[in-house]
Amino acid sequence: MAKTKTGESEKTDESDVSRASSPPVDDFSRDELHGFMREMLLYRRFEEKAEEAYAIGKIGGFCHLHIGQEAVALGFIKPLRQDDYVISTYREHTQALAKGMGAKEAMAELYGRSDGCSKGKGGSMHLFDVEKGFMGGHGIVGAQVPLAAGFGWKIRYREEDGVCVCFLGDAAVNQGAFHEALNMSAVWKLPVIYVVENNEYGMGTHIERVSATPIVQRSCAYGIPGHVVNGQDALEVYSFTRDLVEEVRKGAGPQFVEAQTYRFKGHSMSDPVAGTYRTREELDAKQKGEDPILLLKERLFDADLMTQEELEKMDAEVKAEVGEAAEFADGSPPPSQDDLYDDVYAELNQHGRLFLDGRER
Amino acid sequence: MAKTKTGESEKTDESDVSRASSPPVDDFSRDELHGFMREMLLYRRFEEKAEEAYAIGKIGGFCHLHIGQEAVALGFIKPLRQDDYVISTYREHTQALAKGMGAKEAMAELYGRSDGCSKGKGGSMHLFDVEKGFMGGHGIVGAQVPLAAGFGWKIRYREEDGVCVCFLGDAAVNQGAFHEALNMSAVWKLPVIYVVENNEYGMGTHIERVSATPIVQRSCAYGIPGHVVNGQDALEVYSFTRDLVEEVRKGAGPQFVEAQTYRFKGHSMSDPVAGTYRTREELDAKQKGEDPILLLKERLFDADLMTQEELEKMDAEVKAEVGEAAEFADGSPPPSQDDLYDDVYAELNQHGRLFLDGRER
Amino acid sequence: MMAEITYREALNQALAEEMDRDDSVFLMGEEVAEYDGAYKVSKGLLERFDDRRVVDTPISELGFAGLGVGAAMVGLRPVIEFMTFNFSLLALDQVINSAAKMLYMSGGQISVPIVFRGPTGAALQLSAQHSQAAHTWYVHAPGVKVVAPATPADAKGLLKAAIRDGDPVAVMEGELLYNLKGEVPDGDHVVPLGKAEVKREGSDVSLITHGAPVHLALQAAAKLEKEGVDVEVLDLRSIRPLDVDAILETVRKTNRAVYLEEGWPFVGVGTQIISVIQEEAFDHLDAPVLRVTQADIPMPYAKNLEQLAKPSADRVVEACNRVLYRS
Amino acid sequence: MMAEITYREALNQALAEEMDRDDSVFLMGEEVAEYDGAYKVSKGLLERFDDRRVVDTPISELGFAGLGVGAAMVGLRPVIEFMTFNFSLLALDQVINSAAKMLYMSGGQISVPIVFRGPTGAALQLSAQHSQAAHTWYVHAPGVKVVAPATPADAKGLLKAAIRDGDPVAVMEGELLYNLKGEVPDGDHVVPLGKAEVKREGSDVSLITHGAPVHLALQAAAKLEKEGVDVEVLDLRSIRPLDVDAILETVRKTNRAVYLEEGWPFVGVGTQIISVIQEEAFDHLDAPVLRVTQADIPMPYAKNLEQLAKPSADRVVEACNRVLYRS
Ligand SMILES: Cc1ncc(C[n+]2csc(CCOP(=O)(O)OP(=O)(O)O)c2C)c(N)n1
Ligand SMILES: Cc1ncc(C[n+]2csc(CCOP(=O)(O)OP(=O)(O)O)c2C)c(N)n1
Ligand SMILES: [Mg+2]
Ligand SMILES: [Mg+2]
Repeated sequence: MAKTKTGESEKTDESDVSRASSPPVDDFSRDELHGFMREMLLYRRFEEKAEEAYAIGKIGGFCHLHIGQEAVALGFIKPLRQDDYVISTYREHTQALAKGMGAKEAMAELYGRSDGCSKGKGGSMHLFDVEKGFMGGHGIVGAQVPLAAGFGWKIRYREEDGVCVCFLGDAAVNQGAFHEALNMSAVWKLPVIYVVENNEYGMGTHIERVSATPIVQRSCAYGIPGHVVNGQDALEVYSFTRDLVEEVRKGAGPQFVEAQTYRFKGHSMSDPVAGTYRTREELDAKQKGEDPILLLKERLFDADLMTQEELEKMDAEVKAEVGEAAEFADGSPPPSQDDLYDDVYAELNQHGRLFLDGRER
Repeated sequence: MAKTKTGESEKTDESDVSRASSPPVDDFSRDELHGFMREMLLYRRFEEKAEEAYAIGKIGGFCHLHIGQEAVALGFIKPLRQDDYVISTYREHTQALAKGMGAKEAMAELYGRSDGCSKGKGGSMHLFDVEKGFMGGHGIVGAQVPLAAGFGWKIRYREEDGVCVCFLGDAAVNQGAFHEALNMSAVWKLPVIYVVENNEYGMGTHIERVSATPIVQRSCAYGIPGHVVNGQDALEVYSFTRDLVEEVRKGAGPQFVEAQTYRFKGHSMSDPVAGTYRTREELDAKQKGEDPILLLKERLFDADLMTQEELEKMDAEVKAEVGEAAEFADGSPPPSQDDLYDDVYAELNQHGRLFLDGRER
Repeated sequence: MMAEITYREALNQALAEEMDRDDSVFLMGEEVAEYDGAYKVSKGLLERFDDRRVVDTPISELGFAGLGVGAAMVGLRPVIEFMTFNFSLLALDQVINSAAKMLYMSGGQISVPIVFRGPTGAALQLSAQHSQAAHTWYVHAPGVKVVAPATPADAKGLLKAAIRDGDPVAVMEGELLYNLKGEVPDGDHVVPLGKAEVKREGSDVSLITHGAPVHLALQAAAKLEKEGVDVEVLDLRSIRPLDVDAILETVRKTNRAVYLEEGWPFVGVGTQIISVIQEEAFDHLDAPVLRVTQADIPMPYAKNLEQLAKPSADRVVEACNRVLYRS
Repeated sequence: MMAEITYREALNQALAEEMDRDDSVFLMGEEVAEYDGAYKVSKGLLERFDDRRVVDTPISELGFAGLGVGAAMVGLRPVIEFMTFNFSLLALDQVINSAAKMLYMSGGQISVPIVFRGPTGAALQLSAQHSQAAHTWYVHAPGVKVVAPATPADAKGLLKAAIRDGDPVAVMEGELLYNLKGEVPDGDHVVPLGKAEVKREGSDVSLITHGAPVHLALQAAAKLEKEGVDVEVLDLRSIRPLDVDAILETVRKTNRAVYLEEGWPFVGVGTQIISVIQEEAFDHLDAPVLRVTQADIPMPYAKNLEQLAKPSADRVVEACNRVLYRS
């Protein structure tokens, strides 16, 4: 059953909004279900490893963990094809993994090493894997939304049947870029699924302090269908997305989804996990009752589709994989100094000077 | 009765939207009604004079006429107090007059003369009269919307009971600034009435080609009450606004109004009046059936509240006033060259150089 | 062979030819399709191509600039028209933070072959918000290229080069140039980015400029000729890449230079050129390099003030005389 | 009397004191209230004042910058915090087209006494989109004033002056300076806009800079002292208004200058300073003025590349040596 929050449901104009519901486990094969669990464990362990590495200075800068929100990545991305596009924010590690980026290249990027997916030039906020259709990793709140519309534009322009999934945060809906892109998507019927990961906070600000209406209501202004899903229920998100993607492939046009979720860690590594803008109790309750991995585990255990031993084995495998990724990252050399000026321009023109700093390169 | 357009009404989500209706003429005194007529004639004749002056090179640059939309200016502004704020676009001549700017200062500004309201520095797009609460005259589409929110913010900050009326065009709703300002207005319950003058076109683009939903539907995203008024019916706009302003004074928060209207002239002086993006027939029909001055005239004549002679006398007076304004403008000297560098900064600091062009001033 | 056409037609030809050549090129912006463009640069293109290739947008500069960047990231070649570059301040975040940085932050995976084009600089009496030169805001960030054609031939040739280039290129046109006529070579006329052109040879002083003021420079040079001063006029054409060699060459030849531009002085393009000159040709300078720019004020509406605020031939003459110590 | 406090505390004091002094002053921005500010500059202000005076906003930079401009137009004195100036590119239209031009286009009727403040420049490994200096974009347009305090005393004094000023002032802080400690005079310490400060006297070469790199300049000067080179360090503090007298004075004294800045070179602030120097002190220059800037590239994430891309003391030393023809 879709998660409904008190307060929100009253304010929501229900007419245009669909609420997803959780499918029975037997909609999925055992293998599929095990695959889902393994994926989410991988995301979780990957980020826990990143957290460790950050603490000892192997990772620098901003690092935003997605822990608690894994089901959103899994459910919205796994139903996609490789040639579909995914684009996201600075909180994109797990989404990159979900779209097929190797844990090694991802971790090496966090470490700022030459074997990182972006050669160490992008870092945690700018993971890219074009081959896999993972289009980044963007740091300006809301700026990825028009880019997503551009991918949708290209799909339509080329008369392809791909789709683009664009992730954004709940606080990003207040950016002008969001508004402009959604309107254009509606006017041109672009095949883009906008997924707001509503984790209730933009940094330390609760969504209700900066938005006058529930997130899902934002799409009414553009006539874009709005949907609400329980972002903690992997199966719900997955089955909802699988169906929605097919509709969009067939020409249903843009879609707007509020995925109700929660972030278990601080906004970034420097942000306290709880105690200031949210209470420890609130966090504890969420971690106990709404951990997407625990929720899936319960359902699988209840249905006798997974045993404790299987889970432990899986977790050990995943941990080993993540450990290897960290070793790989650690062993990867930093980018060569000779690369400093590479990748600024794709084309070095025959005439004139492009770099005006007077330095040798 | 409110004007309803086919097509739009089907798409509109009616639930949150109010539609104004036209009051009987006897809601108004004879003097009031004559006053309305005189005002609208003034706006019309003023702009016709400007058109003439433009043709002979007395006015330069961009000049956007409001002809056809006069009832919107009258009806939304006349119910206001002097200390209420009005802010608008580059198509603001009649609104400036409605808020109390003298025709002389307005015309002199169009002529670029020193007695213009903005000393000749602003021109047609930048009429300002702070004393009268007319806050411009802004040329970047949508940019006045956050400014209006700022006026509303100040009213709330000072615990005053003023209101701000902010005019924008139908095409301006697709600007990010609009979105951001409306959301903030809703969150902070600012006393601002946003009036979209829906004249169906942004330059040569019909609104339906660039907006997926009817204008009034835009406010649903912010939970701001939406209203539709027939912008050609002066009495409807006036009585609607009079009531709404009182509600806003009492704390009703932001309001969003779609005023359905039509522009009788080209977008600016260089734009053909019809024949390209709209047909001559469409224009003719509007001019015949929806001229706000003719519509008011009919009602007054029908109710025996005005005679042809009275109207002609009034028109002659107004023409004389406008003629004087043009003479005044023509006789006003151009700004002094000595003023070139004035008004760039309010405060010339004691130290350092503010102007870096190396020129003498 | 040459044909005499307007700057507007030259741009139009460039667009049409490139769209013919490459299906991934499309034009998007406000009023570009059904209205034929606010300044009619795209006249007839909707008819010749269709509404897939020539696209009217909502007034959403940030949004459609970003949409264009997205489309370029996945292999299209968008030409984004800003009705004027004044409005593109709204889109600057997408130009700088997305277009300019994408290739670098993706470790070389994603190039952004996009063109942003439209008029910039002051036209006539359009007042403060509609009269400014946008060059500084665009050239500051590495990752963007910027050109400023002054003639029909360069308009065509540089726009074609910009469309073919693999990076974001801003093509800054002059509103007052659209009606200017000039000879344009027939056929596939491409002017490479990064090549300045000596528009007039001279030996006494180098007058360096870009964009619309090239014509003012030539006027001033004609005036100075009568005074016996032989001015070399160098048109940068491209601002980034910058033809430093051409700049140094003319300065080494005349030993004196004036920079003329239509924009504001504070960190104007001229400051960069001066920095290059004095860094690399210091010993060749017989006088400081002076600048003639717009007055350091928002543009006034009144005709007389506007004229005063804009660079004038007289002020260029005066600056040239000053670097020649003739006044 | 002096107290040693951090740059962050100094800004906090300035805000608190000005808000105490004048009820029309309020602080608005993302996370400034309940979260005490992303960088804790506004710590405790919500408690001390209230949510009328200290206001958390949605992530709507263009919108709340514009709202602030509107509020300033009608008599309030908003202090708008950009979480960082990187995000203020989104708001630039309101800064330039509304704030900077309002007084002029209204013929002197409407002044806009607003402060835009926040950190700018690169911190540590924040990568391309979060590491850039915004000065050039702000100083280009007349109508805006820009200051860049480098010390706690200047942070307090310039922010207070900015809040009291009648025009839009951008106060560009340094993220890496917030923890810097320094002496700040007690009481109503105001540093006038437009006054540079010699941070170190010297006779051989003038090292001119603004903002965070002042400290790098002092480091480099210390290194050079060991080599027997006596460097004068001039901290501009204000970029607009610009203390041209102080610039000319130091250059006339040493006859050599280097400009150091954290931003990109192309039309960086240094190009303007060079232009002024060579226009007005040409005959005093014994060498070209060199610049040390960020590499002309988007900022890379990897630590080693980032270090290479940023200006370093070694590069400053090298530039000083070069203008002294010592290398
Ligand atoms: C335009 C812009 N403004 C501000 C920031 C700083 N910032 C980074 S993340 C963030 C909060 C975003 O919250 P939300 O959209 O809910 O996403 P979440 O972090 O919760 O995933 C802010 C304010 C930014 N990166 N870009
Ligand atoms: C940001 C911006 N983009 C483009 C323009 C050019 N422009 C001026 S008016 C206009 C059309 C506006 O239409 P609408 O909002 O419907 O107002 P109307 O002119 O019909 O009153 C355009 C595109 C501008 N001034 N500002
Ligand atoms: Mg959030
Ligand atoms: Mg319109």
